[in-house]
Amino acid sequence: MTSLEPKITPQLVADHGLKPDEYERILTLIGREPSFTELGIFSAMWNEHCSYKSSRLHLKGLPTKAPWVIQGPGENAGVIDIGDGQAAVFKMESHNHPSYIEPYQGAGTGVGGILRDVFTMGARPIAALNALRFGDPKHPRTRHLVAGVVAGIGGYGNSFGVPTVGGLVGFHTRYDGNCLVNAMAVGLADADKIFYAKATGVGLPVVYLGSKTGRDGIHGATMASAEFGEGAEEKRPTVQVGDPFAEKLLLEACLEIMEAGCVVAIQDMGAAGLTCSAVEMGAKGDLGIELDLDKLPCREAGMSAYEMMLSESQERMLMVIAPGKEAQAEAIFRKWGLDFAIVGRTTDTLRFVVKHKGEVKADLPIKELGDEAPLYDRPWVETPKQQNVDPASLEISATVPGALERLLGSPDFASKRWIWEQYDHLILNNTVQRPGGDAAVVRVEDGPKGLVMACDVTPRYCEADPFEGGKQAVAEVWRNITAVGGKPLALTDNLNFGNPERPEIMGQLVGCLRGIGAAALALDFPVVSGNVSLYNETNGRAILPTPTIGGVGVVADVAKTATLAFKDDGETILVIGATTGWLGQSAFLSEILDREDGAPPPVDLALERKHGDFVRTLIEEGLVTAVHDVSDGGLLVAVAEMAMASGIGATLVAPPAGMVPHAFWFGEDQARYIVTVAHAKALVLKRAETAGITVAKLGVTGSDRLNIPGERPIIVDALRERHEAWLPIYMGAGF
Amino acid sequence: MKARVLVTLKSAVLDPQGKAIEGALRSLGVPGVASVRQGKVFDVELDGDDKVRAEATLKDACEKLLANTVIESYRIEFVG
Amino acid sequence: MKARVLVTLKSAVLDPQGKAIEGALRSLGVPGVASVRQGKVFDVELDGDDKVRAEATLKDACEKLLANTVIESYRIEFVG
Amino acid sequence: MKSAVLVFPGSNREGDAKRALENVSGSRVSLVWHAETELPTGTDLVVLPGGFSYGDYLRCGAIAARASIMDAVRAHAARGGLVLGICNGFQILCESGLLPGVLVRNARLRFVCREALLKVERTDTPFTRKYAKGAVVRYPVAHGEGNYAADAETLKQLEGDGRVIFRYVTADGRRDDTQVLNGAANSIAGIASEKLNVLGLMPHPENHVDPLLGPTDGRGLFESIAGVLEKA
Ligand SMILES: Nc1ncnc2c1ncn2[C@@H]1O[C@H](COP(=O)(O)OP(=O)(O)O)[C@@H](O)[C@H]1O
Ligand SMILES: [Mg+2]
Repeated sequence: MTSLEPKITPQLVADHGLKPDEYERILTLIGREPSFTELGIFSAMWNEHCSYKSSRLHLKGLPTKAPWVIQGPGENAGVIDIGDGQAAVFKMESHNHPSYIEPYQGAGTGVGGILRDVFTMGARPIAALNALRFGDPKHPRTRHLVAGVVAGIGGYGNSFGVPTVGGLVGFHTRYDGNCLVNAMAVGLADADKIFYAKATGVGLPVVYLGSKTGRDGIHGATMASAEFGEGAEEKRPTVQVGDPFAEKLLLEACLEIMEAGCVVAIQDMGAAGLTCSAVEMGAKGDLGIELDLDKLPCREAGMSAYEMMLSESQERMLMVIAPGKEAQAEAIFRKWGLDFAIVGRTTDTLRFVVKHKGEVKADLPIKELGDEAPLYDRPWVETPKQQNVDPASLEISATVPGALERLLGSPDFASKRWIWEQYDHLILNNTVQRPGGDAAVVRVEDGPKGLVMACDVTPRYCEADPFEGGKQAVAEVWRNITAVGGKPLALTDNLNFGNPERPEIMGQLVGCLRGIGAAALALDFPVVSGNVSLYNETNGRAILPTPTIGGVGVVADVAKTATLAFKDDGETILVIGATTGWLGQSAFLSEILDREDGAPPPVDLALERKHGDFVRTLIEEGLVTAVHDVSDGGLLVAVAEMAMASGIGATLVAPPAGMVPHAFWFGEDQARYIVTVAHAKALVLKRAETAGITVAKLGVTGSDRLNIPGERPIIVDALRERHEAWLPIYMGAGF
Repeated sequence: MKARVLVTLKSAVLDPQGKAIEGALRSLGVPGVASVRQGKVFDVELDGDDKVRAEATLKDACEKLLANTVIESYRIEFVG
Repeated sequence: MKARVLVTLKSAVLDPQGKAIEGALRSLGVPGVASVRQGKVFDVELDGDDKVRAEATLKDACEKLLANTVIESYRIEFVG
Repeated sequence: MKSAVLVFPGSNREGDAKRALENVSGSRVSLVWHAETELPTGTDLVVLPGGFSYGDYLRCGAIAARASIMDAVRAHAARGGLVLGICNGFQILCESGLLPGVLVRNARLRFVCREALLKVERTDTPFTRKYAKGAVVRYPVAHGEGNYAADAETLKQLEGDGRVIFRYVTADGRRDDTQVLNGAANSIAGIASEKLNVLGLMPHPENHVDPLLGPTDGRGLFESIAGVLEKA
């Protein structure tokens, strides 16, 4: 059956990213040598990206349940109940490697992929976010990557018609050879109309929908699971080109045929394309699938079965159509100008059979393709703990205002307006809080309910202490959602790490996952979806461990959300949570003193919860006028952000006696928020006292500058100018 | 000196624009068009008239900016 | 049959992309480029091999869709 | 008042336009598919919404401008019916010959989504009568190809006939052609047909009608239309 196909040699097996023992496993499983097409299918199913062979064991420890979770990990996206019969459907996914090779198309198809994951489940995407990490701004490739990735994300999302409402952007030399592009999408569906991949019913048509299949991205999933070497350039021909227009049509057509009751099961074709989607539909439903590749809509002539099975052409879907509904489904697809073809059927054989030109190209046990994928308990070592940094031991020449100005003008803190102005963040007319705040708020239909979304992680913390760093990432997202008044409901994660075959890297993954799990549990913030991206390293140098967390929460009335801008002169500024002046792994240490060391701030999850719940209640009751969480950069950066957003300055208190001023202003103690109060000041203080919550007065709003006792005044407008300047100037120098 | 640079998508790369144009021509009743692929053309005016140098300059321009060599190929032509 | 359609901006029309490219080439240190104007090229595959008919078809395609004749002019070339 | 919002493959702000119209005018709005050949009987206002019809491929608005519904729109406009093209709708109107000129890539070649300040140049049009003369309003823009271009003669004629309805201005309300966010000739953000019944503009009044989401300066445009049609 393999007359025209290459012979299976150890080299060919290795080229497919399969280790000798993995190949042995294949031989045992099927009792014979696989055909070339079958080898391709195994390589797609068993690579890191699809099988999670290095991470699966550790992912099992994550809390995934809550009364409001409708669907946890295991489907295209997670689903949560947001009340009133509605559900939010969301997930985050990486497109790191393709974006490094071709930033515009790589990032664009990343957005396309995650949007598809969401509407595959029957949800209309209502918001998108993205978490981006680039190398040192001085690295010759960085500017090109920033320009391309941002244009690619905008190019896809804007055309598709989803508002891109939030995200994060960071720079660090450890991403020089591997940028990170993590895209998140959030959709809205009726809670009782969610669609799944699980096929049911024997003899039903398997239908192919969307764009035609070309030779794009063959081996893309394998690429995502391999470390970059000097030869990265050679992997170029696999680049996929996104077609947001086709995706928009696919969205409308899919939602229309779902509404018409035509769909039994649906699965998008993402990584590893037709192979992964067909196998998943069958395996989940305990059914076999038989495909006839002669029917497959192809863009190019002479494509082989191997190529068709592994193509990663974008904007495609696979569905099992309800009996007797083919004609209706086809009419809807034709109306939208999309391809529609019956390419196979479900069977009761539990075999995955692929036919092409009268030959059987593959005949494999369908369940085992997924279930029997290798599972590794890779050796790992714990990251050694570091001592905290004693502020008194530091030699600091920068003044407090000088350090603030430098921080706010540095790549990580500088305004990202240049980026989010390239994203349509207003379309659909529901964006209540635009980019630039703690979390995005998007009204649900005509309101008053809204969804609150944020994503975050502090890789420096994760590198120094994976467990605390993992906790902190979850806590910070939870805090961001809380700071606008949202009730955090569930999270999605995107675990970006280096080569898991190295025990130190595996130790980072294990540590971060434990931290994420502990925080998710303590904060009632379960994990409902996610994605793992490993082998992010070049020539043996790994990225910083970067477990990006994306969170979704709900707010009952979008009119009652809080924003971070100061509202008026003469209001009291309070800080909730204790300040010890923790400088280990702080932005201050890294940016001003050029050292990245020490232990990161520990996260007290009980305190996080207590403080967050307190702040949320204050917002709900309208007792606070502005709210901002305190994260990297510490108190003074947070206050400055509140001032810059409003143009209103403040007169601040002196640091407590005995504390190094820089540690007070720039320390990164967790579980803190800054709030302003007007008439309700006494009541808020009383409430805090009753609840046993540490609150300190930080100052009073007013004037056009920030006044700190004993320091020169900082003009808010000048600070804002500096804050806004870095990115446009940096990008302006290039194309 | 005048030159023309043609930048076209490599043959296996999807061309969404070409595809949309094919569809539009069909629905406008223009018959007999089997396929369309869209590319870019740059009409470049160069200083001097040293063709060898001009060619080198344009090659440099293509590699650095005009073409995305990951998915596109380019051709340099001299006009007149 | 293969044909190529070139669509270029009329000379009086402003070309922001060409302008931006000129600037970018300068800042990338590509010397000697006096001006750049960007246009489009369509590689069209046509049924049959009647050149006269093909030319008529393409002219029709240009007038109806491929060129905005208010600002663009077009040229049809046959390849090979 | 009866309005029809057209839907082309790739349109994506049709819902925003419909919602804004319904919100401001209180009347029901129908969506009309591009492949139709007739507008619903009694249509007073046709809206060509924002979005990326046909992916903005070839030239923005080019393929949509040749849709079959566009003949009906031309006939409607010729009868003096109101036509409003927003963003991609403006691009379609230019491509279809209902308005002169063309919209090309932004001068900085980047998509831009932000609030823009616009001077309302005329208040004696069906679209702007509710604004004060010389008012400066704030609408958001969200486009990559909003750079209005036309030959010198066309520009002269547009200016001479007073057909520039909206113009980008700086924060202090001045016109500065060197500072336009997209590079548009004469800082043009919106123009009208000779009879002032067809308006095309790049900014999105429909995204500024709800106080929860930001300024509400866009309401004036929809109130103007509703007022005109009420009287008629
Ligand atoms: N880090 C993770 N945490 C939780 N769930 C995860 C994680 N990584 C992957 N998953 C879940 O595993 C399933 C498979 O993920 P993936 O292969 O990325 O899906 P897809 O093929 O749709 O892109 C999804 O349900 C996803 O949510
Ligand atoms: Mg999926």
